[in-house]
Amino acid sequence: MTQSVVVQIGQCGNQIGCCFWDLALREHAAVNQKGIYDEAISSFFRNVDTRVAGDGGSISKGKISSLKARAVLIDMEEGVVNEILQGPLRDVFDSKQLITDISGSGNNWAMGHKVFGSLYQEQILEKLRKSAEHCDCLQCFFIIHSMGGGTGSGLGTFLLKVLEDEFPEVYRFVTSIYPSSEDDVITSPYNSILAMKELNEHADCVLPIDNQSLFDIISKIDLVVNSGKLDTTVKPKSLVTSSAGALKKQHKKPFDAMNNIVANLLLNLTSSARFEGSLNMDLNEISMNLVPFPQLHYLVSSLTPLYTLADVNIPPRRLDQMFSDAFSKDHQLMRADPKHSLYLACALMVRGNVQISDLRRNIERLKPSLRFVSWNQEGWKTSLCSVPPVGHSHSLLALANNTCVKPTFVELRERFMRLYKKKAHLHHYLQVEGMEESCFTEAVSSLSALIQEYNQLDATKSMPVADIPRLSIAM
Amino acid sequence: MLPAGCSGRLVAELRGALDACAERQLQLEQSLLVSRRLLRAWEPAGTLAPEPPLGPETKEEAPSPACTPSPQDLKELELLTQALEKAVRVRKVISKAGERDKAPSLKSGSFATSPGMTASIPTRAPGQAGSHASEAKPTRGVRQTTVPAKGHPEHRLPSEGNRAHVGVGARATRPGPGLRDKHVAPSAAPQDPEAFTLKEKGSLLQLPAAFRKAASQNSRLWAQLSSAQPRDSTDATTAAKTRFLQKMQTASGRPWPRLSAVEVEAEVGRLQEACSLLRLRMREELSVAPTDWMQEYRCLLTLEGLQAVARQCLHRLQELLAALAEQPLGPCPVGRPSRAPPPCGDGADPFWSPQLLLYSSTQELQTLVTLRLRVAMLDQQVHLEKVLMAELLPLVSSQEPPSLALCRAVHSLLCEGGERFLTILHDDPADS
Amino acid sequence: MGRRRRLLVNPAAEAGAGALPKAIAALSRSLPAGPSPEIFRRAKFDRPEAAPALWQLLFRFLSPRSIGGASASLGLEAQACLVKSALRSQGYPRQVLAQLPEDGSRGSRELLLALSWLLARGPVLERLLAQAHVQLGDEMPVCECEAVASTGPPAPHMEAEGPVDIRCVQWLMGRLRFRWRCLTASQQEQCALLSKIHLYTRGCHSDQRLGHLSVAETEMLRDPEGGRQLLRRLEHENAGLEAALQWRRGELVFWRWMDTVLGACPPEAPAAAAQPAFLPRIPERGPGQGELVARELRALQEELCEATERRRAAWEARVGGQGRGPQWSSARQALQKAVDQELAALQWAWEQDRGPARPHGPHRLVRREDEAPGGQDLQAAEVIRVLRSKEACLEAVLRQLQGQCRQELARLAGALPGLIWILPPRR
Amino acid sequence: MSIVTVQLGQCGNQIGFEVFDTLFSDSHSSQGLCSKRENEAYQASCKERFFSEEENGVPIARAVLVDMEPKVINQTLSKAAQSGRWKYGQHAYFCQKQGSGNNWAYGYSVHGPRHEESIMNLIQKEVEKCDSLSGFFIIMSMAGGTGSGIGAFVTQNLQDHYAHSLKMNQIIWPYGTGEVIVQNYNSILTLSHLYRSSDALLVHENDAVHKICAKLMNIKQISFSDINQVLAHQLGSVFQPVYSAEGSFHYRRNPLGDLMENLVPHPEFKMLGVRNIPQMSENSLAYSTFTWAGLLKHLRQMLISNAKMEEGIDWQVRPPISGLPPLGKMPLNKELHFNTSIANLAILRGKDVQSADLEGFKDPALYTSWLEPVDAFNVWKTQRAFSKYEKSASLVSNSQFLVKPLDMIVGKAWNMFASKAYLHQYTKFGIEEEDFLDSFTLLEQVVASYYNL
Repeated sequence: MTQSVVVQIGQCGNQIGCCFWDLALREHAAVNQKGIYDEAISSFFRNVDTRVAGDGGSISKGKISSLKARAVLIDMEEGVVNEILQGPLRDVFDSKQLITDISGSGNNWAMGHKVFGSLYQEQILEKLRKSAEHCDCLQCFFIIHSMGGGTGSGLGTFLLKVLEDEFPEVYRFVTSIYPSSEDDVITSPYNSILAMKELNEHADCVLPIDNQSLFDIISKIDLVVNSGKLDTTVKPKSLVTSSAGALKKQHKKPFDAMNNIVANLLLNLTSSARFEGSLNMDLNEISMNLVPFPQLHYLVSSLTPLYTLADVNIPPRRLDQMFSDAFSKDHQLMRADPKHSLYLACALMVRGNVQISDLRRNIERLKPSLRFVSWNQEGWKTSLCSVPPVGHSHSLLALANNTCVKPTFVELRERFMRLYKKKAHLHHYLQVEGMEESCFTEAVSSLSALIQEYNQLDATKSMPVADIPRLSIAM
Repeated sequence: MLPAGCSGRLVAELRGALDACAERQLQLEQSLLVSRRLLRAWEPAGTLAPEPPLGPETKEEAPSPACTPSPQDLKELELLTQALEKAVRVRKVISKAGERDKAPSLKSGSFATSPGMTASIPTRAPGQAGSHASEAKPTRGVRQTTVPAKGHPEHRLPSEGNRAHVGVGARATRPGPGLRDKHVAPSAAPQDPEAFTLKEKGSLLQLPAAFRKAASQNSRLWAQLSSAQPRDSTDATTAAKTRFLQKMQTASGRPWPRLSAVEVEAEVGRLQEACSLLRLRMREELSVAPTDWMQEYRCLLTLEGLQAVARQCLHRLQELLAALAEQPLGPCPVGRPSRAPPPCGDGADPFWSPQLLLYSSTQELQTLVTLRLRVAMLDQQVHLEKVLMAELLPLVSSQEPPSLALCRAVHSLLCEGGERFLTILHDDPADS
Repeated sequence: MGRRRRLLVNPAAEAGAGALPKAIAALSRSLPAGPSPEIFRRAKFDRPEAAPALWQLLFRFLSPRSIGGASASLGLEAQACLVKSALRSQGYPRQVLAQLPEDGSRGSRELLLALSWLLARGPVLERLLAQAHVQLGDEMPVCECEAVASTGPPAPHMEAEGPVDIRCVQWLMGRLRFRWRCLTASQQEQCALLSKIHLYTRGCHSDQRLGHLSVAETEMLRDPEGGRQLLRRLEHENAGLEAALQWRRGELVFWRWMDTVLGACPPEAPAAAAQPAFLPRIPERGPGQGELVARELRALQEELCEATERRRAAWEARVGGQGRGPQWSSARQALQKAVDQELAALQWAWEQDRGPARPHGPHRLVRREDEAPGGQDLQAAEVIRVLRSKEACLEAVLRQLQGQCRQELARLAGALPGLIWILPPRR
Repeated sequence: MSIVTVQLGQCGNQIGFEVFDTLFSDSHSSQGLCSKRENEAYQASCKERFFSEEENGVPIARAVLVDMEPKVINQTLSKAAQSGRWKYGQHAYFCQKQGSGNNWAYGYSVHGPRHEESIMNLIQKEVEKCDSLSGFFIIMSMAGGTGSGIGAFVTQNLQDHYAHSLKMNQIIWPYGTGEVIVQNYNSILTLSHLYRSSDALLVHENDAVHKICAKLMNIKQISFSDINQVLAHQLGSVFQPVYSAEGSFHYRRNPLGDLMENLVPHPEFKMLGVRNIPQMSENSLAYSTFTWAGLLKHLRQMLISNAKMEEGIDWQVRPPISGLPPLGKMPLNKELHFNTSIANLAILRGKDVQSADLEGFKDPALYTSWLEPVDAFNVWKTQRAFSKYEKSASLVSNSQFLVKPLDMIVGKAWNMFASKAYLHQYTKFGIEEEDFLDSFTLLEQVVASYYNL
């Protein structure tokens, strides 16, 4: 079995990460009730004998002693990380996994990327190497960060390059939180566009998520739950967004619920690699199947159901609803409408008591309403994992490589151009050593090239699907 | 479709080759059957499948094969020896009993003349430790009979895999029809009980005296027949034969042929081998770069020599072909073409000779046999290649334009041994 | 046994009256299922009733594996046809034979002559006996000449088929490949089993040289009925062998008799006058084969010529400036001698294979793990070595032929515009 | 003679297990409807072929398990061990930590060569356990990365190391849609490579088997395990012992060799399919009776109308009137949907099997013009019943049945190839455009050859 290391950077990254570790522990605790350290757990956790000092205490078999997250926590402020270390998850991390500073990046990509990048490069590398040493087959780095800020965006994308150089064979899956248009960080368009260039070049897969969509989803759930309509059927604590005992605090801390959704996304993404199933899907299969061209590696995700009915023996009708939801605009973790855009490829990762025939039936049902690129008319990748998420009988994660990501990028570019035309705040960036105007122009043309690629694909949408002439056998 | 003549020839050639192969396979299967049957009963843990029943049903179970494929050489031998020893004891018991009582089961006398039958069964009595291998286990599912024997507190003697109970000692049996094969006609082999003595030490098993006698006589006669041959060559008989042959030739009114077709063939075959040997030698010579002038000169001499030899060969061949051309050719009779043997020991020692071929391991034997088959196969392949070339190449080149399907098939058959095939594409896919 | 021995002729009586009948009787007895002596007598007078038996006998002499079941089923006509063809290709001089009707309705004297001709030419009798030899040991031929030669007579189902598609030829070729592979697998198994039997019966044979039992011997112990049959067959063979020896001693008188038979024949008409309706064909390795070999040889000669020229030029260039003293001349002679010897050895390699130097024919397999230097016994390793070189030779020949075909077809492909030939990838 | 099975990848290992389980249960079932003695001979023959020495009385499958990630192998090994009836060899498996990620190139050019020695050693050990080796089954899917890529690599190695032994690849043909996106690429690479190194490709179509589960077995929620069981049943129905000849009481020793000699001698036609009848759920079976005439009539129509199961057969399809000369390149609109055979092998098992009349399969109109039925059709029989069916028949065919699916796969892959999509994933591991082109060329030829029968 392979292992993955989570690198959480910046405030946003660490908050989501924290949620993720909480849920991951719960999930494994639910599946693995004997408390034996098994391969499934090993993919995200080390088992450490705490009585042994230093790092020598890894235990590969037997009872769970003390689990340590395979994670590296990076922030250039101390606040969030300190909170984590004082919270319930403090035992899962140790100080050797942390890198913090006190000054912060000041919402400046250049600070994070250029200044802290070179300052902390060695230290980051050392922690990464250490975490890699604890794995016997490191398969993937999950990088969690935001695009709008300074640390997550700047240092996070700096890290990508470091990883690529140091661990060329290990996948880099990036969960990027895109700023909403009403973002309070004024430089977020700059930061995002500068970061996009790095994502284009150094990531294997990017799961773009925007805060606005998460917020909308939460609001909708609240509406449903609080309307009382589902009171009799909704199982308590069955919401994907619920973390134990946090239910009542939802209104006060909407970010918690939002982070929870992202954390669930990561869990479901890796479930088929961790647990048994009749149709496994390893992490390396994701990029293999969903990334037809190196640059087009942005995958729009949707997660259903977000709550579950009290009755576990759902009728097929409900099961089918789960599939339908996954393609609806409302369930995307990004403001996008895949149904009315062009699919390059699509993955359906199913968990729980669902059989191949259910999967096939739904694909057949949904196919007519979806548009696939001419050369990939049957671009479906599926997996069946027999272990459902905690509290659910089944779930579905859909990953779409779809041109529907384009509007977000276009909008981002517009916001960037509005600022850039006025050269607003530019000096904050240019005063950083190594930062030049060309960085901005290159970044924006990189994004434009990406948008252009999506445009070209979209253009084929209206063209009739014609087979390319095949090799002609003369007998 | 191929032309009729070509079809007929090729199909006949191939069917001939197939039949020859099938015949070999059949012979092999028969001998395999014998070997498997022999081994089945005494192999401690044969993985061999028992043959389905041929005889009548009995309550007995067929020996269910247990498995230990690795023959623990010495142990096996020891087991066999023990089985043989036992067989002798059993025989004695039976023959004594047979004198007293003409009960059918005992009268059968089967053991008296065929200890090997029981000998071939390993007896691994659970109670018997020591000499037996530790991994020894009782052959499951085998009906076993108990033989009281001196020296051995209790031996369990499994009856032969297939057929009836053979009751010995305390346990009497019904005579099954299967016993029939265990009878030995008294007339065929003199019933000399001592013929089967098993030396206490050295475990020498003797074949029946009649057989040994016949066998030794056989080899003596063959030796005589072989040795008589050369001595004859000077005497009057040979002269008479020669005279007869000459007379016949003269009486036929035809000139004495220089060589018969068969001889020409053999000679041509030899020249062909010469050609390949020369070629090998040439390649060898050209593959090494000479390091000093001596070597260089030697190489030059060798090449010149080879050239001279090749010239001689070619000359000889042309003579042969000329000789052959004088003989009229007739139409080919219907039927499969016959093939002359390759020039191996052509008429060298036509008789059976009792020479030995020593091998040291199963693997060596397998290598040898595989190689032998491979050579035969290659020889056939070369032959077929030539026939196919002769029939198909003219066909392909005479067509205008040639059928591409035919070209492809011919290419596959002639250039790829029929195993792979080529593809012919139109240059521009848009054309079609 | 004793009964048989009494039948042995007393050499002293050989010249006496009744010698001829005795000799013929011996001949008849030595032939497995041979015709009665009476047939010979009738053949002398060209009696038609003797013809069928003689056709059959000749057929057995001339077909390589006549003992097998397949040929027995052949009709007399087919047999006769094959006999004619085989005799012709062996250079049988009398053309009358070729004109004989194949229904066996007459010509017994001609057939007697043909039979005698075969007997006079070589040890056919002995070869026939050897073919029918009862195998006691686990015999294995160490070469493949017999197996290859024994393609056998035409099978009955061989009536002319209509034209076939070349794919059918490919199909049959493929089947052949599979059969060889199955054969190889079965042979491997057979080796494993034989080896086991040999191992398990080690020390059980009275003949120290052998040490272990063979399958036939083991079976005799296990299966008395089979053993009895084996013994009977062995005794039968011995009788045949004795008769053959007896024939050897008395055959002179037969040849004298045959002279008179030949004398009684009318001389043959001149060949041209009586051109037969058709002559049996010359077997395949005839002209076609000869041409092929000639072509191979010519190609070889060209290659050699070219190579020699190149080497000579190199040599001239190297020694051009150097003087050549007497020392050189002696070295040169020595070299020449060495090369001549080497080439003579090479030549001998293909010329001598008439002789017994190359392992040939069936041998009794004996498993012996201790590598005792075994006198005249053949070692498997030695046979393997010979076979390997044979294999290499044949592979080279095959490759060369295939290369020739490739060139031929490539030429053809070059002449077809607008097409691309994509060859299977070489592995 | 024995057959060594190599199970590769998730699919290969899951199916391999079901195959051995089916073989074992059938040979040990009491439902054989034959004498005890005969049953024992049947059992022994099956065992010689597929199982090796017993360890504490538990037979061991002659199999090597290969996967690049451990989950499935662990599951398969323990399932077999838990059955308590048979098991896998203790060390007869090879796995790594990380799969091939659906990338044929990764399996073929990275995993394959890297683990060549270990895998070949395991196979060698298994081969050494056989007194006599007939050949190999290589069970693999062609859509994924490990089964397909390493499968092709291993087959090639087997061809190099065991040239005389026979190699039959059990190919799992993916659903037309929805398993792996790059399945068409992986498939053409697999098929073209196997065409060079394997002797026969026995193809099992997921779509067809899925339908059997739904229609004949009446399974509502079909799982992979259901599918694999049907597939194992089909394989068992072919390779369980049969008599060597009409009237013989010996079991055929080398069915693999006999099958291949009869069905796949031509280098361009190596793809085989199995059809069998009857197939139904246990419940329905109790209410059904069969006659040989009925079964064979259905089976024949399944063959000529290219139906994969006995339900929904198109009875309108008739063989073309013989005697019409074939007109070169015309086959697409040939008789309506008539499935031309090259060669067929029928395997009949069960009661009164001697009485079965197979004349219907000897009609020359069923076959390509260039082979006579005498060369093209063969029958194997045994009166021992298979599985729970009193009478059952299977048909292994080399026919046009796969032309359409193959043509589809090649066409889809070609479309993708023309847009160069996903190619970077392959070139990364040394499979270049040139290799793709070679594969396309070969398979286009195969398609054309089958079309032009």
